[in-house]
Amino acid sequence: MEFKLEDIGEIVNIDIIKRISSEVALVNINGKEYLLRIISYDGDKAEFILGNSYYNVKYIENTPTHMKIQIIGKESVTISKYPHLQKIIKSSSASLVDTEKMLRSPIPGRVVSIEAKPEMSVKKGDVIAILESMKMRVAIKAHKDGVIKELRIKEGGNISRNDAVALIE
Amino acid sequence: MEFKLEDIGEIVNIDIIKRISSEVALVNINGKEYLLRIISYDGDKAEFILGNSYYNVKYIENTPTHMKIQIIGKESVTISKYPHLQKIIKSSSASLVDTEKMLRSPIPGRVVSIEAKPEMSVKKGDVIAILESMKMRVAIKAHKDGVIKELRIKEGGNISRNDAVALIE
Amino acid sequence: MKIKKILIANRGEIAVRIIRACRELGIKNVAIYSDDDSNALHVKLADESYHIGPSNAKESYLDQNKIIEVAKKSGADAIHPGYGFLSENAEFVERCERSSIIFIGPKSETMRSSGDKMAIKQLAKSLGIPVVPASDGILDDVEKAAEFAREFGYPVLLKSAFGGGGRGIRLVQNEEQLRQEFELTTMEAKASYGRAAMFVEKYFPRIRHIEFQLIRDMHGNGRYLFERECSIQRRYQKLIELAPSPVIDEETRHKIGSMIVKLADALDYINAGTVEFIRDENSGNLYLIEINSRLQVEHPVTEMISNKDLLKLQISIAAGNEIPFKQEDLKINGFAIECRINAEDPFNDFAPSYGKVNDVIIPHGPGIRVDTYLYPSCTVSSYYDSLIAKIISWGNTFEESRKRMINALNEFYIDGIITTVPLHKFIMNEEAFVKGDISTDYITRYNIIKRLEDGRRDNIKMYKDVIASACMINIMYEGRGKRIGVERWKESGRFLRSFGYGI
Amino acid sequence: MKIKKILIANRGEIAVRIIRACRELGIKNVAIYSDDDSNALHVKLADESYHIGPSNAKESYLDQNKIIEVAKKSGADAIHPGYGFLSENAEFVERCERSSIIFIGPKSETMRSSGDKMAIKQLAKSLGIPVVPASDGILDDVEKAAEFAREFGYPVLLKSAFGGGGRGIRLVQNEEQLRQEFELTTMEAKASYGRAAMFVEKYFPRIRHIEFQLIRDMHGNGRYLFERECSIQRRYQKLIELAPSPVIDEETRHKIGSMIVKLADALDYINAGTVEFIRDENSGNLYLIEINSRLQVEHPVTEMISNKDLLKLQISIAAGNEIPFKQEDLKINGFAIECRINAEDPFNDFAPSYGKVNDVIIPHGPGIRVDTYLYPSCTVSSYYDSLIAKIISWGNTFEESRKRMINALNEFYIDGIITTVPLHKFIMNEEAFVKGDISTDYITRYNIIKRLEDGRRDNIKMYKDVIASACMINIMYEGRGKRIGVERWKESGRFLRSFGYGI
Repeated sequence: MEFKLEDIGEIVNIDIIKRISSEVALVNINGKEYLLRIISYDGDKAEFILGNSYYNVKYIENTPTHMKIQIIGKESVTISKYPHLQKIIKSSSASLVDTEKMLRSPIPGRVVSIEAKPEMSVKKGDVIAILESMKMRVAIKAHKDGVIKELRIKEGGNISRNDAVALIE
Repeated sequence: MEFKLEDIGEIVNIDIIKRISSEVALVNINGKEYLLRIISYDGDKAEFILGNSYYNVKYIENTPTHMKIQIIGKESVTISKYPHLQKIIKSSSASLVDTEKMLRSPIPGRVVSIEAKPEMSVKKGDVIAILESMKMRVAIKAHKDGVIKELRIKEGGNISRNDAVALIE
Repeated sequence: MKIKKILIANRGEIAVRIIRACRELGIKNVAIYSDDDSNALHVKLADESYHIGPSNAKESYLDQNKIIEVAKKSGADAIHPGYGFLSENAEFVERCERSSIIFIGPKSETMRSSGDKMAIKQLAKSLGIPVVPASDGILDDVEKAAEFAREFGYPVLLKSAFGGGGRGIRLVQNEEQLRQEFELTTMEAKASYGRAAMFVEKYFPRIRHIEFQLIRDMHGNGRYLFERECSIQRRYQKLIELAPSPVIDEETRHKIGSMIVKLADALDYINAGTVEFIRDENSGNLYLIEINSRLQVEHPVTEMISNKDLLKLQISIAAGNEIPFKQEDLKINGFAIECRINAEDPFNDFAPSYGKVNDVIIPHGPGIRVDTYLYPSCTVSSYYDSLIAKIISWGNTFEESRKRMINALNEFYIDGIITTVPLHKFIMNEEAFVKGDISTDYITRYNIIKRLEDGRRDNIKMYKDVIASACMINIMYEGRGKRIGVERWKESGRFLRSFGYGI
Repeated sequence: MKIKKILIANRGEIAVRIIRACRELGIKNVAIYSDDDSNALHVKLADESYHIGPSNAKESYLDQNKIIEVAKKSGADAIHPGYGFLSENAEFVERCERSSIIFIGPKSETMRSSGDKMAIKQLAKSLGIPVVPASDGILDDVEKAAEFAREFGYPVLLKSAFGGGGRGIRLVQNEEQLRQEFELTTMEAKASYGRAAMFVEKYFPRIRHIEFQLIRDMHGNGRYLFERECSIQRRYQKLIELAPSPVIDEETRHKIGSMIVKLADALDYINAGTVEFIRDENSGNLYLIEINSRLQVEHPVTEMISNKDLLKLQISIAAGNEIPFKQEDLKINGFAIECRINAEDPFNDFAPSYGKVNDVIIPHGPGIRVDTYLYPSCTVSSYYDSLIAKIISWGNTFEESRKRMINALNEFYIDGIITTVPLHKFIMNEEAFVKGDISTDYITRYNIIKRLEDGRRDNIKMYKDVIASACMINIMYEGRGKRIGVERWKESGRFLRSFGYGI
């Protein structure tokens, strides 16, 4: 199997050399051999001992092509599955670009004010709305140049992380 | 509703006087009025504010006639539901007595030794088996006088709390 | 003790802290809570809890009417305000006074005078306490401004009396620039307010923030409980506090400490307070900037090195008792560090993070104390500030304290919320911090955020193998419809693992 | 420091404690674990973890071959044995010595001599340390026995050299009884062993158990870290420990402390150890009974009052370093209490309780430290002892420490396991305990278990209304097929409660 660690742009290979017992296997990671002992798995989390160290990993996001995981006590990482396959899809498909028109909120919060209007021209970095969350005010900024086609938020409303804010074309 | 607190042999009455909102009610407990605000309920646990104090209650055991609950941070209590109804059932039914022939283990553990044999006569308090658990040795004693009809445990085996140990008739 | 029941006009970790102090003193305690806090730890721990309104603080924790009403209804004879919310609101203190409820803090009158920064500086000056060199009061004349600037030496800060929160402050390098800026700023101010109203203040290129803990009782006994070093800040928010300060020697400590006790005498200041100073890193001189007339977030570091319980002292003083120790009985014992753990993402411009917490493991161990409102399955509300826990470490030396803090940060685990723990881990191991080379511009000067992000990339590289293993395990199970392959627990009391997927 | 990697030959809270010390010292650590412990906290926290065998300790934590093998495989240059298991096994120490692995504890030779109680008492006596008055060695002659008995005064204890664990000990009230019992006992012993082999020992009707903490390095520096009072016991198991002891004055502390340092010199004792004494409550005299050549469970109370880290000291001494402080540098600071929380049911003859822990909240707050292996969703194994947590409270005074302990006991919450917390709560509030009137028979003398049970009935009465409410809420939902009526959390970040059932 092959995974791409998006944050550092590196590809890592892992394969099972030998299954030793129901929970222990010998694996090859980037040419190096390790003993992998799985302690538990429950869909959201896995615990295992790799080499001789214990790890607890949480699967924060999981889509057919990407996942975001966190090694407990360490950083979280975004990973692409099947990186070669994706490259092919990406170059042949245009529909993916379409989703990039939507500005999404990077944080959850209450909409304090909306600084943009429909049909307004904006530049990348222009403030579209101000959210309040945990006594902090955070600006949501345009992710690209374009014209506001639609505003999906209203003042005083609550939005979640990744909720649609505005369609910019 | 009426409940009997087995540990102290007292009966307590509770009734709803008035429902104030979806989560708040005025109740009457043994003649005294209280405001009851329910915060959460999930089958095993309930959180509520009675009067003006917060309580967190765990339902440890729950059968159609009995329950054992624990107020978190306080003692656990065994309660009979419908105590009047039960009294009638108890006096008219003999089948309940039957279950009392079975000696059950008060604790979980490993069977270190079995001190009784089938067809042996035992007196209440005689040691039937020795369990080991958490480096402690605990004797399981006969709960009544009688003859051992059957032994349900074997040396070296693990048993859980309330598991059958021996049938004494 | 004439206080029998205390209403806690606050939430979060400080409410929990106050409940613990009440219990030690055998005083009943009353919690209040908003909608979002109905499941909060302070509600669970308090003797009594009253719902006080919607989540918005204006309609709950800041609603003076409701709070006074609950105090009366519950029979509370005192109110502890914690920090933030109504803790420095002189009007609220006055209302408590009128309602014959003991406010655990200074009198309303003292709170008003402590709140007037100009007046406090004047008073301090008259007592011989150094304050930041500045023009005496408001200037409307550019010649006077230039005169002061010459006296202090350039650069200087030119400040508008009508500014606030960083607005209307200009750093001025020479007289020409001073005259230009004075014109510009006074024009704006005159248009709005009818007069120029400017100050000139000496500028220090590099400062530390050092504050002294003060307590004083109704019988005129004032004590200082040493100082805290709060220089590690990000955008004027304190991140890490130390006690004692590594740059304050015994002589300075005693000199400044004695001075602030005199200042408290002059104000007839009662209860706990903090006198804030800046320290010019060139000269090593301290200059008073303001008084905070409440308990500070960072009070635990003082508690750790003085072995005094500030909360219990606050309550005891409010009840009219004398402080039960003399100044000379106080000795600094060891070294304490506090890390403020915020629910913010240090890798995403400190964006707030809130919601349901699944699991949480609060660190423990020798010298570790954690003040927090977190517990498994609690929630972090978006309505209140992002401080979720304070990890405090104590050691005989800075090094021991620092190493224990690193242990604790490594053990801290929370699932569901993003926190600033990685930032604290980075700083605890950062060279300048370890050497004690800190100042209020530490975070920018040493490029901490950027280096933290670079460190993250290095960490990811280091754990490539672990990440690959985790991905592989997940994909194996996803392929089988997310079935759970590892049974965790059986009644027999043992882990039985039946690993369904053939790896 | 010549130690780079330590294998921890233990489990549970002490393994976690050792990991924390290693991390503070920058030493890598290696955990070992049995089947039942594969999910244990020490495995999660350690740098490396090795599976070592089945749950049964004989095949894992007591298997010397496997442990030495893992030490070699992992490249550990030292082994910390914790307490229990192999911690006082001289043979294991010897094997470590032969394998050139540093055993963190005394040398095998010292461990053997410390383990011989008779020899230790002789040595102690020769150094002027008081030991329990007893016949000099073994007696085969009843006349000699009677002579000693007359010397000590009746009653006396008559002990068989072949007994052990309470067997072969008789309390004898007068000479007639002594002669009778001597005949009877020697007859049995002669039949089995060919000789009488009896001791006569002075009997004390009421005693305290007081122990002194000792450390000594390879350079001949010995220090005592004051004493612990461990009198509160149930069936010879310590329940609660205090430091310092309320009955030891500064003079006695220094006198006994200096004596045990001399004893350690005589034994060339290296590392941490404990010298146990009994205190005759009539005379107030202390008598040495034995040496424990390991770290004790209750070491944290000493750490709290001395501000020294015994684990770090142990490792440092084992690495050949000198103890970095003098005896006169040590001062007692405040008062500490430890409650041992066991997974046992105090209302059911202390029956063991184990299995999966669902939720657990470990207390925190000023002066509170908890050493534990518990975390949410962990499991308590039936294979090992029932100690699941040690709550340690510190205060400036006994009272402050006691009140903080009560706070912590009230905050401790565990779901899935029954614990001895109610017993500790009872004792912390019990009159005789509060007054300091304790002794090894405290639990029986003050009828604690019975009174605890009576208190439980009172509590149930007090909470009748709460119990009724809980029952009603449950029945309401049961009637609707257990459907969950209260939604807890919505993405919006607020609790929304839709209460389905019409109350």
